[in-house]
Amino acid sequence: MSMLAVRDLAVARGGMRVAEGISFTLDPGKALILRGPNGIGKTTLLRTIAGLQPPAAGQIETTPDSLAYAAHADGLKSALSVAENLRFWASIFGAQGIDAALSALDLTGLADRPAGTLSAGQKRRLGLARLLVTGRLVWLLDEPTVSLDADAVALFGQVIRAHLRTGGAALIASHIDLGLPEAEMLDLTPHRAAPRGANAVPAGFNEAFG
Amino acid sequence: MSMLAVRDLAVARGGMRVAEGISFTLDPGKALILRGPNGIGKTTLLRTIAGLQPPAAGQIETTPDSLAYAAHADGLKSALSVAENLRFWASIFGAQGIDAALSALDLTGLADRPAGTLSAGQKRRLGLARLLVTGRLVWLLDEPTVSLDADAVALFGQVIRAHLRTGGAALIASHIDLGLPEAEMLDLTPHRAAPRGANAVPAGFNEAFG
Amino acid sequence: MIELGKYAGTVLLAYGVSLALLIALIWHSVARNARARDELEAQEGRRDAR
Amino acid sequence: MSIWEYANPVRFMRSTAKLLPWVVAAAAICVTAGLVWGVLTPPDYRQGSTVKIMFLHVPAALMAINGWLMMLVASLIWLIRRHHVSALAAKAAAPIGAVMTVIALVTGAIWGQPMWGTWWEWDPRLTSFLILFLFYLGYIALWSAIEDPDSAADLTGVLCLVGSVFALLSRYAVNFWNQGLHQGASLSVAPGERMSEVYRYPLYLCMLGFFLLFLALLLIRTRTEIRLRRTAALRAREARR
Amino acid sequence: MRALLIRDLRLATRAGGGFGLGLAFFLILCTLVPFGVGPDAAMLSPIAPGILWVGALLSCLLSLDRIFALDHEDGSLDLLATAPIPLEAVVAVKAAAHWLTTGLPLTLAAPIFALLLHLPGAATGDLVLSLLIGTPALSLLGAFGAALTVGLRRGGLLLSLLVLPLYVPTLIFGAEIVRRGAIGADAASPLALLAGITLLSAALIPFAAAAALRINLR
Amino acid sequence: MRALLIRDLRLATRAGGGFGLGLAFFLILCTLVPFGVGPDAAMLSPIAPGILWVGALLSCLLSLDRIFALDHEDGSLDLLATAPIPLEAVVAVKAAAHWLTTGLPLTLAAPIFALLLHLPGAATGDLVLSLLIGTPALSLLGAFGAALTVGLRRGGLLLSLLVLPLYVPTLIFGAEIVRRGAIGADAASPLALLAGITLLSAALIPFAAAAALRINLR
Ligand code: HEM
Ligand SMILES: Nc1ncnc2c1ncn2[C@@H]1O[C@H](COP(=O)(O)OP(=O)(O)OP(=O)(O)O)[C@@H](O)[C@H]1O
Ligand SMILES: Nc1ncnc2c1ncn2[C@@H]1O[C@H](COP(=O)(O)OP(=O)(O)OP(=O)(O)O)[C@@H](O)[C@H]1O
Ligand SMILES: [Mg+2]
Ligand SMILES: [Mg+2]
Repeated sequence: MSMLAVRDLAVARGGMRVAEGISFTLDPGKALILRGPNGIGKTTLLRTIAGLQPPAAGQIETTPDSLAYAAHADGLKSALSVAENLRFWASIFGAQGIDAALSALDLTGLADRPAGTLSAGQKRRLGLARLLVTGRLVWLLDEPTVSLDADAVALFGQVIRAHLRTGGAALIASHIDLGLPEAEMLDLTPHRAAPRGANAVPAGFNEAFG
Repeated sequence: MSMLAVRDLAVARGGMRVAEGISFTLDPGKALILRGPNGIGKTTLLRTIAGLQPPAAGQIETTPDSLAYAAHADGLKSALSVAENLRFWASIFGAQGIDAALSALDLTGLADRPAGTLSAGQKRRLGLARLLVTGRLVWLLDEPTVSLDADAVALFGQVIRAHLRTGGAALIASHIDLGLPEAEMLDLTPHRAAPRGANAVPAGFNEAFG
Repeated sequence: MIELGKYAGTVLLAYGVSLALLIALIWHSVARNARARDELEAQEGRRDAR
Repeated sequence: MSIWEYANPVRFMRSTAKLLPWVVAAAAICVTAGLVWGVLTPPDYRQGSTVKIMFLHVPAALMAINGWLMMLVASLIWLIRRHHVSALAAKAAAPIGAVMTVIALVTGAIWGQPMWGTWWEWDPRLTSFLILFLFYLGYIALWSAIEDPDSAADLTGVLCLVGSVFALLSRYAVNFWNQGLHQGASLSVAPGERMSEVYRYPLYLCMLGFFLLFLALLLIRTRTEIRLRRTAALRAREARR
Repeated sequence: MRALLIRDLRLATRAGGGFGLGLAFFLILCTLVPFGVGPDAAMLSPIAPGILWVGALLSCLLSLDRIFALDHEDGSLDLLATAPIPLEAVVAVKAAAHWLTTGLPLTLAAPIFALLLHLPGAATGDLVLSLLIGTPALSLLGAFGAALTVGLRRGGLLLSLLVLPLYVPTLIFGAEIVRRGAIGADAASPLALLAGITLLSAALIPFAAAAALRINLR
Repeated sequence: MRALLIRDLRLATRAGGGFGLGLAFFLILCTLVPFGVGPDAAMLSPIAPGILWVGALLSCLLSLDRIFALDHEDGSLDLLATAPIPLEAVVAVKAAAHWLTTGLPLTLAAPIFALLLHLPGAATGDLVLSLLIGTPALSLLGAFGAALTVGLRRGGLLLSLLVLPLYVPTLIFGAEIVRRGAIGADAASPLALLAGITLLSAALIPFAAAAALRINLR
């Protein structure tokens, strides 16, 4: 059975549909990469699937509590140390140790540094380590490799592969090549809602008045 | 005589020197493009030259009141219209009309729209139109073509060329090709302060204690 | 013995509170100083180790 | 050698390391001796044994004001001559001054209970001490809110200057607002009112002791700040790698 | 849940967390009022209950934006909303953390501030008791206001306007308890009413605030 | 300079600018106090001068972060700092704009609020006069505080802590004028002192605030 199935989904942002007619399924051990130009609605789609906003149309089917979402922002507290930040999310998700996650993303040496003093790439690695302590099977990742250098991108590839091997799945929005040749691609460009101009479909409040 | 001369400049950010040993001169009619990877200190260099922060070492020579700085942020007020925004900066810099600037960046049709309703690229064009009403000769531009589409980049090239023809000069930080083959390049990569490691030079408060 | 009379409570309270505040301040200063010294030594040790 | 040489952190650390034990010892001796002498003084014919509070109250009040003055001077030195140690000294002085202010306020309040029959009175002297405490709080809060140490030193310096002007104005305003109960500066008042010698000498000793205590704490805390800065500088370098 | 509470408390007490600023603001307010009203104890004493309660309310108010705004800015709120604990519990825990770092210290320090305003000594117990019972309601109602305004750029003044009217009943009963205490009257009925308000807020507000948060997040 | 003043006034009065929120806050405060203190006119009347002045001061305080924070966020402040007008003038103009949108409306509306608090009618003129002379100092000192905290994430409560002690002399003289007016005494000397404070602030603060801004911009 697939872990996530999306059928004829339309997503809306700022009162307007941005993308529509999106359908795909995600099976265990598979990764799907979302592509498309800026503003096409990748972030919006991920947020909709994560349950942060309602879909404008269509269905999302998934097992409850199986999704882990990693956004553009990492949700780090700069006053807390790396270990404290990670331990917090671990106890929220009921996981036990954080050592495996720290070492998987090469953060062990930084465990006691306040998160505010990390460089952008290190922060991002900490944000990804959070995924490992959620224990969730389906990862929704929004541009996970932003500000990572080449070595860190390779590390990230390993982490993803390990996750897929253990029966996980991942939906990744990205502009760059992630070094995951086995992953499928989904280009959102053809799904742009009602191609510009006067017949754009309003959503939400505007729908009633449009 | 050159309009801007920088000699052996070192710039600092967050208590550490980021780039040093920078020297160049900028003559009328010339453009100089700054290059270098993220975090090398391009923005810091431009802010230092604009006088917003003191140099860590070295000299900057320039005629007073000859510089116009355009930052990452455009300084637009979303509640004011395009024309009101531009007229404000025009009167701050003592310029008269704004029509030439509006038409140069193809904003005439948008003059009465509140700036908050503009798209990112239109906002950026308005930010560039501000340069024209300053009447300043040396432009310091920080990634001026961010979020501009191809047509707008070409328009920007025309504006720069016109500025150079009338005796102006420009210092431009950019990651992408601006279509200005006549411009010189300055790569900051070799100027990275004390190439990594234990002998990085602290600046400011840290200098005395490091 | 020291003669405090009917104001014994007042005087003792004043001395007690003041000395407690002073001792807290001294303790805080000294402890923070010790912590800063240890951290600096650890940091310098790490640098010299390289 | 110019006196400014001591503003170099390394030299400051080296010379204060030698000086500090002596200051600490002198402070300990003077405070202990002064307070013991003070406690052993006979009760006053009017105030009874509560005069003994004076040996804490007056020196603390004195150092509360002088602490602010010291911060003002150190801030000026930093703003004009850019000596980093003086910026850190100003930072280090603030909590000491604040605690001294609290001691003056608390001992005053405890003293006021038997003397005036109330814990607190909006007397100008007391009120202006309360305001001084607020200024200390604001100064400390601003230091701890700003991350960049250079900006923090500059901004707190500017705050200290402006704050001093307005603290002075507040003093006059408060005097205008309410004429008070508190006694004047009795060490200097008219001969008839002069404080009895029995109290005067132990009081002098306590004042000296509190001054030395202030100095010792100031040195310790300044050294702490220098060490913290140096650690931060080394960390920043390490992060660069 | 416990982890969230501990994290919030830790953040509030670390540098830059703003713990203590609420107390300082309360102190300043209690200092300023006599400057306005005059130094006379006979004048200050009868208005002390009201001023103390209004002061507690205002210093609570000014720290409200800490409840959600920071978590929203750095993205934690998005992540918390997709975490396995219900958003209602998040609201309740965050309101509790706010109370522990604002309302509780205020309650404990109130007797000192009461001295400054010459509150009759007999009323000190009532002051502490009323604050202890009433300030949780302030934190809860404030969390609701903070949830409503979480996405806005400058929510501060708007937040005050939304929340202050909600605070009126709490203020009325709280100050009444202290005033009755000062004249030695029986304060049982306002006490019961105040406790009722707090319980009602505790029962209702988490749901309302969680709904507001869900809307602001999408 | 005139252009800057006009822009700031226009921004304050456009939607979302927050003009009027200060007045609303003042109104709420003036209604809350009787809830706290009790509705008795004999009780309210003597404290009215103080409450009105403290209220004016607080509602001024809450709009202070408007002075520089928004301009800092959207980058205008960087551009203004490199513009041909001195930063001192920018500070002065922005403080003036703040006064025109906060202090002046407050002054004009004060007689109405005075009625709510039963201020003796004879003192209304003094109230307006004292606010007219005193509120410019509040805006100037506030601009200084705003300049000090402009780069900070959550400057709000810290700003209050920094600015309120600076407000003490203004408050004392301002409230004293009204109190003297209420009992029919001569208020010339506090008036002169209040005017002196305003002039002193006008002379000093632009330089201090501009220095603070320069530090925060770098
Ligand atoms: C609660 C707050 C109080 C504060 C902040 C305060 C402040 C001060 C200050 C600043 C001084 C030093 C004056 C000088 O040497 O120029 C002083 C001295 C003194 N105070 Fe207080 N005072 C307080 C309460 C009281 C009370 C309640 C009494 C007793 C009735 C009292 C009695 C004295 C005496 C006897 C001196 C020493 C004489 C002198 O040097 O002026 N004070 N106080
Ligand atoms: N708050 C908002 N109000 C109105 N429109 C918005 C808002 N946020 C985003 N949009 C619009 O919604 C569309 C989709 O945005 P979204 O962030 O999903 O794009 P994206 O594909 O993730 O782009 P990117 O590659 O830049 O991350 C864009 O056209 C954007 O302009
Ligand atoms: N507030 C800050 N505190 C500490 N370090 C900072 C701060 N801001 C920037 N830096 C560091 O200063 C360095 C220079 O930053 P700068 O913004 O000048 O880079 P840049 O060349 O403009 O990069 P980009 O191409 O991303 O714009 C970077 O290494 C950055 O991490
Ligand atoms: Mg996106
Ligand atoms: Mg840059």
